[in-house]
Amino acid sequence: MTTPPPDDLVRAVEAALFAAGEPMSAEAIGAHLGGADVRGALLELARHYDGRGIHLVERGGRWHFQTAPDLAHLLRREKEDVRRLSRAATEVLAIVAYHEPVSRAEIESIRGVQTAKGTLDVLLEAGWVRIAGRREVPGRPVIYATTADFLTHFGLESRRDLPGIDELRAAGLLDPVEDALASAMEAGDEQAASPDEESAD
Amino acid sequence: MTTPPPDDLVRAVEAALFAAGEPMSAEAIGAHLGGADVRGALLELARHYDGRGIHLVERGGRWHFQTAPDLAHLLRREKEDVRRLSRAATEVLAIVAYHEPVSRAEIESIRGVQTAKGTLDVLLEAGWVRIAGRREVPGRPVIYATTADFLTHFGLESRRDLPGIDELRAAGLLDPVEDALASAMEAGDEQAASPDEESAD
Amino acid sequence: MSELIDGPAITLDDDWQGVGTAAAPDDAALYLELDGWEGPLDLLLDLARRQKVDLRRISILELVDQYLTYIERATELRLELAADYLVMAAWLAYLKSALLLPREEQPDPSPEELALRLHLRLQRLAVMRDAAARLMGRDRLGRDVFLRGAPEGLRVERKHKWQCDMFALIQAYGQVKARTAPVVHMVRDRMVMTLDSALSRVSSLLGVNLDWMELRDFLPPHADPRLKRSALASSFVAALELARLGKAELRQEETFGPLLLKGIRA
Repeated sequence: MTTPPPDDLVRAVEAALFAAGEPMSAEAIGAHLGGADVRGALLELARHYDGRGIHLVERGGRWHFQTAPDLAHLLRREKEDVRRLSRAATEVLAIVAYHEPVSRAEIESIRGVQTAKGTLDVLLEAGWVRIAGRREVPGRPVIYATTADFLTHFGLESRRDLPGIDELRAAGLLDPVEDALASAMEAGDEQAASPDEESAD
Repeated sequence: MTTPPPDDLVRAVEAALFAAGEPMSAEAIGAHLGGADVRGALLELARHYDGRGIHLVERGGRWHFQTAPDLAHLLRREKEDVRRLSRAATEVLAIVAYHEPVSRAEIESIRGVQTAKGTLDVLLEAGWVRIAGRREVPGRPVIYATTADFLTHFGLESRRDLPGIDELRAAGLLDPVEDALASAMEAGDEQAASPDEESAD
Repeated sequence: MSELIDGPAITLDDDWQGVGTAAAPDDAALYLELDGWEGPLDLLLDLARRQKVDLRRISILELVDQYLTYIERATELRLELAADYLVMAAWLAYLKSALLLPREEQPDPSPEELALRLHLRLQRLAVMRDAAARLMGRDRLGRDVFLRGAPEGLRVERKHKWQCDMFALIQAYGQVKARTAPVVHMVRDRMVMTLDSALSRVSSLLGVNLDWMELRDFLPPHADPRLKRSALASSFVAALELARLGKAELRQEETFGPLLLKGIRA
């Protein structure tokens, strides 16, 4: 499986293009290598690299090495770890969804609790909340709204599909007794707003 | 002159190392490629590139592509981005490399002079020397050792490749003077009792 | 002086710097040379190498002489010498005199041991200096060999995939609303059994039963617990009312025991 060793000009062109900080024209490579004609070497190299993990390509008269396009998915890999949204973040998300566009101060006034910066960051990172501009009031606070991804994730056609207050009440979701219990149980959940927080799943 | 096309793992490793901004261990490459064992692929690639203008080399357990050393004269740039070291720094670096882990006092006893503060700092900043802990003797002095970047920069596969290290060790020239003195005194009163390495120029 | 300082003071590698040996006037030259050495050991090593013999076979006595001459000349020229050069000179003078003493008068540690120690130190410095030169002469990255000029970079984009479902979302909202809703006391519409309906229910059940029955048996069997509590209270009051009207008898064996009742046929 060994190829006959390339001649010195081919090797020099190969190394020069490898080390170059940007694509180079045949003339520039030749000049760099003491005025050699490198066209033949370039074609031989391109042939050699055809089918390998690296390709030698010409773009607009300039040559450069690049990784094979079919391997792109391997080189930029996304690693996902699934985490459950903390209770605080869930509340903030719900408030944004029901009240958008809404500022952080408004979220806090609706929640009745201070909202950690990290909580909104998590939602922005999750791609469910976006910055929707600034409110034209003193201080010009940033206002937040939900995204199309939010609708997709929660299987909603539009925000109008969110159950109304009456429906929530009918479902017992506004029952203050359960709420008091739940919030007592989950006191301290506020810290869970930071994205590093491990939440069980 | 065509080589049979490399298999997909070989291509992926080739592309990954080519795209990587820094040397990578086999484990890191494997992890990046979804947990594959890439050792075989690395060896095959190293073989493939042997004799070409680019080489695949292992330095301190990490792999990277670099231009072939014999092409240095063609590629040397007007502006070298290699750090110029003072003579003191050069010596300190050699002492750390051949004696590691080594304390500052030990370095100074070999050199016979105090080491200016900046000398070790330059090496630490270059990323060639690292603090390797403390020696468990009175005063608990900080001890220094070289890094993987040091091996990468100087083209050493491992510390065993340090020029002449085996001979120096065998000749006892890496032992402290006290040890050498004791064994020389034991061996007899002759001044040239120790099996010396050629060292004069 | 010339035989001492001419020629390269130190075999300099390209990467070494720090010795100012440019065309300087004679007097200053020596000073600059001294400045270029990194201490007495460095100077000694350089002198030793000028003996042009293997470092193993250098003559310590000769070396001592050379060093002392050197320092003497510097002193004559009234050049400032760093203290450690003078300390070394004093030590070497002592070593020389000890080496010249007859064997039986030698102090302890023996001058041979001291000379050997100096010798070993010079050797060690010499090999490290050579090692440094060889290291610097290797194919160095960025000077002789080059990494890829423009790597695309390998990136692992760590992404958290957040999970939340619709129920959790609306439940959270409900709880926020409930928690922060203004507190209004509202009597809730509750499932109750009124006294009237308890009366008719108990009397009709008494009508079809001839035996003693426990009050709890009069309660609707599948009712909601809250309705049951209401029914129990209403039925108890109804039973008292029926007893008052002489339509029923009540019996209780012990305090908090089951309350039994039986209809009285008119």
